[in-house]
Amino acid sequence: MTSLILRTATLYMQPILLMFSVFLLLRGHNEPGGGFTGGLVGAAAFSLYAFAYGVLESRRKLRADPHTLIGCGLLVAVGSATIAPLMGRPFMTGAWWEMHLPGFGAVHLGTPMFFDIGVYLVVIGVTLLIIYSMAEEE
Amino acid sequence: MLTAICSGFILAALAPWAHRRLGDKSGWIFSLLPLGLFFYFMSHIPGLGQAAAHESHGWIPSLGIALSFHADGLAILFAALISGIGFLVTVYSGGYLHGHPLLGRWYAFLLMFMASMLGVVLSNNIIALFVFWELTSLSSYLLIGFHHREEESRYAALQALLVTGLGGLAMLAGLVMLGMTAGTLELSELTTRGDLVRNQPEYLPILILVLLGAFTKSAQIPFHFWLPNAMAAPAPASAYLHSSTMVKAGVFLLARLSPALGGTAAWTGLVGTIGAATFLLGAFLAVQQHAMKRLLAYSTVSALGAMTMLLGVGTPAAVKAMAAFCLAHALYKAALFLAAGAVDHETGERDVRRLGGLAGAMPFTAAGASIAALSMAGIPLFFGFAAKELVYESLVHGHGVFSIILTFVAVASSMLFLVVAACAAYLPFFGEKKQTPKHPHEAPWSMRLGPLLLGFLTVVLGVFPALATPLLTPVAESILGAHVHLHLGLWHGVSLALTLSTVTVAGGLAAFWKREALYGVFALPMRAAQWGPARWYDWMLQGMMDGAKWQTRVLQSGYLRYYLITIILTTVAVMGALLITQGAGLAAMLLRRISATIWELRYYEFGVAAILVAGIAAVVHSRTKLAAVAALGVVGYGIAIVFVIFGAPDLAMTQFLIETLTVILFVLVFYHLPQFSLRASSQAVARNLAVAVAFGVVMGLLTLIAADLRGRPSVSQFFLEHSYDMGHGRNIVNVILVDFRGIDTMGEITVLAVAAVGAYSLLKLRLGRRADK
Amino acid sequence: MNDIITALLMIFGASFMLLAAVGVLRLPDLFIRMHAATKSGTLGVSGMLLALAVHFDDLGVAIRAGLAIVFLFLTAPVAAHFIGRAAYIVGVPLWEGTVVDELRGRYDPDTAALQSPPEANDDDPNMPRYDPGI
Amino acid sequence: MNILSVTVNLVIMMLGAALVISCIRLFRGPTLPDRVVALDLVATLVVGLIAAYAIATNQSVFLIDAIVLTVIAFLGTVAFAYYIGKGGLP
Repeated sequence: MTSLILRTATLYMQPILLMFSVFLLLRGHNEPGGGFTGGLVGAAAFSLYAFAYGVLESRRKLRADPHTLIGCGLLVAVGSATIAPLMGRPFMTGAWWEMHLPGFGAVHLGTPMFFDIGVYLVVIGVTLLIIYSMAEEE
Repeated sequence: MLTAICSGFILAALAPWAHRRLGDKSGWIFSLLPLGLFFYFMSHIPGLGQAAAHESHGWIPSLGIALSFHADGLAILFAALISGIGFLVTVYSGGYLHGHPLLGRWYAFLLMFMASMLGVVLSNNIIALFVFWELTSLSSYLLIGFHHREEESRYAALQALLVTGLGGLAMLAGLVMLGMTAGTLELSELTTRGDLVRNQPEYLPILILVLLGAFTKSAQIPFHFWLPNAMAAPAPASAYLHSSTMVKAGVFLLARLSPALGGTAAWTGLVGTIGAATFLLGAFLAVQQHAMKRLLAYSTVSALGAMTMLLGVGTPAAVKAMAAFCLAHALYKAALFLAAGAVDHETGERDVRRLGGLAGAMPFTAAGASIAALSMAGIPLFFGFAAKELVYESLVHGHGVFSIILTFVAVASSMLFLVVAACAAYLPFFGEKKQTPKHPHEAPWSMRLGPLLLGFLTVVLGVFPALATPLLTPVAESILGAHVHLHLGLWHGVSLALTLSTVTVAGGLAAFWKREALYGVFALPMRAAQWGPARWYDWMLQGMMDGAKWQTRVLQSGYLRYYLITIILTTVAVMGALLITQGAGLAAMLLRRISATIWELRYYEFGVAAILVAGIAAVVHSRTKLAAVAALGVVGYGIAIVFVIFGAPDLAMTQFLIETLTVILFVLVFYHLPQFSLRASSQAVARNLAVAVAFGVVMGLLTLIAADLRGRPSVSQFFLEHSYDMGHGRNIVNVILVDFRGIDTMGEITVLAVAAVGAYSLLKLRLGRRADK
Repeated sequence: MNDIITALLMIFGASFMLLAAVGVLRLPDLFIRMHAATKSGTLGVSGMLLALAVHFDDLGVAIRAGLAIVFLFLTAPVAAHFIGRAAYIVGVPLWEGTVVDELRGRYDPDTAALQSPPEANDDDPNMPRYDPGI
Repeated sequence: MNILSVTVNLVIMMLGAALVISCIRLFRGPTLPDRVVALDLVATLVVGLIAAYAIATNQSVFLIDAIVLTVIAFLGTVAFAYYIGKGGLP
């Protein structure tokens, strides 16, 4: 029971939503946003796609399986936390690097950023795993 | 010494594998280790010119727990007993369990037991002692339950484990308290701080707890019932554990701690009386028994009672008597058990009344058993006599009514000992020949060695008791802490002790002669004994099981709502109780809070509160599930507005997102759920209403109190200052989430992942079921 | 000057939203109520957002407000359509005073697919006649 | 009493009233779609409230919440519609 109009709307809405979710993720450190909220918006985007085109289509669009998303998320989070001990500091202390990308000027890259990405992936994975397994329960 | 103990454990680990390699001669080869240990310990006897060996290895330095060993006189006596009898038993089990498929495993358990027993007697740190103590209980469980196919041995093994285990638990508490009050866990220092411990208020609880551990292990009244049941174990185990070594661990502990805990009225009272009671009752029960091993088991209980009683008396003479009695008892009881095992192995018959005239068929076993029985009866020229003389001397020289009673108890019990000895040795081997299931013939050499060697030792020490002095004097010295002169002579001249001995022998023989009449007289009390501690144990066990079943039935009703109600009601009860107790302060605080903040409230906060209440009313009122979900949506948006009003954009955003995703999940779930009506019975609605109101009130009060707490300086100040310079971020909430409290977030995402996988598998499970329906 | 415009826009937006709420409450059946909710509701919110943009007169905020309005204009009709269609298929009763129901008989009940109306032959009795006179 | 603060309070009261009215519809709505429409309207009203509050407190940070809410409210309605369309019970 999907309507053509919804499908075309999703075609436009989904990319915007995904951009918005990544936007929320990356600005998380200074303004409201962050891995958790970004992840939820990402999950909302894909569930919208599932409503419009059905779960199988949405899974294909997601390319990665939710399980692997959760796994990578945890891996990234733990990985970013173990960088500090490698540099001799206690577990999980933030390590920051100053980089001057041509386009953006001074960019602060830090391990908490990767940790946030880890959280982002886990949240998307978890939400989509439950929604997909529920939705395809025919 | 650590290597000695570890070697036991290592060989135990290798035993099953080695047994498959070595085949039949494994028994002899394994026994080389205990033999080696025996000579090693004998060379360490403190008296022979060098001080007690001491060794210490750090284990948990922060708690003061170390694997420290101290081989003083008492330890050496026991270590020698353990390794010596260990050697005989290992050889013996080679013959007894010949061809048994699990013999390798048996050796493993046996050696593990020997090593842990050595650990108990040698260790100087009370916590290390406790660890080895529990290991002995464990290995005794494994040994008793060796014939695990038989229900009886499983029951006996569990009973032994439970009784000694619970006792061990109490003892641990006592030892820890002792360690704290005395300030040290090392026994060597502990014994010097006896006065400090004795007049501490905690002295009595420590004493009771430690005694619990010792009494359960040494099968004193009322914890004695597990020992006779433990006879379900194969004969070598009964001979080794339940006669000479393991059950003496309790007595050993009392001896070890008597300098620290002994000497007070409580010690003499408790240990003395219970020891005497066990001494008498054990002998009394032993006489009634007809199965050979149970006969010996009860006499062991009574012998342990005797040793405990002597330690309770605590005079130097009593301690010397205890040391001698301990050695004598180990020698003759092990020999008798091994002989009983041999008889059972060869003839397949256990009941003494249906056995007779086996001496012809089994000369060596008969010889060993009869020597041991004579020593047990206390006949001169055998070591048992010398030990009993010392016991009588120590009791006779005591003063006051208490020692007179003890003397009577000793004499009566010794008479019964003689009867038991006669039943155990004279009846089966001499008298007329009776038909037995298996045609009797002499046991193989490995099973003859034990009784013969022990019998030989009993005779040698009996004729030249002075030989045992170098072994026993350091034992008494280590217990009393002072130099002591032990005179073990064959002849002490005509003295009251000697007359008592002759009276005992005469009385014993008479009692044995008329034992049929004796059974009649004791029949009534025996029926009373049925309601004794063994029955209490069964009641307790059964009661516990029924209690658990009832509790599961009540709590695990299978309905989610009952689980929720239980959880909520317990929270309400606990919190409510707390709130009520501080009632007065609470009311004042509430008033102060309301009056202070009522004016600051802006009108739209009232608006939002109204919307929330309306939403909740809609949820409760709605008839269909989806209508409730829609109303819940309004409540969610209301809360989000509250976050916005109080300036928390992050939270508001998350609240919106969660709100919508919950709606999506509800929609998907309800699509699959069967349509059960929302209409609950009015009685259920009333109950739910009451629970909800109570929970609401309590939570409301809690939030008010929490908001009012000004105890500790709030942590937000720290985050405000350091959020940017340390966390490189202005959004404090996120910096906290990701950097300062990153560990919590890591925990949360892991929990999220686990929850998701859990939900996923549950869903797939249901699918699976539907597929194969 | 700035404040006045913001105030005006806000009043404009709020009044339309109030109108929408009243419409949703008072109008007789679902489909008519949806008109109120989507049309005047969206108009009201865009008014408020414009007011916001004017109030802060900062480019970043203006772009974000504009983005919000675009989202609104994109999502509201689609949502209304989807809910309306689902409601119609499920058979939510129309208002008794409905004059024309062009969709009657067009939806095939199970596949919910919409057939385009047959060439308008006049003599088809159930074909609704559109009578400008009423 | 500058004009802006007066209008803001007025607007918030109007939106409050609108909220209450749509809650009534949600409370009474005979069929589920009515409630869904009411919920959608409540969402738009909340966006309006956020905008008004942002103006009142002169903080533009709340705009992100408004955007998130507009997008997400749409999703809620779609979910409900999906359920109704799939023959869910009313």
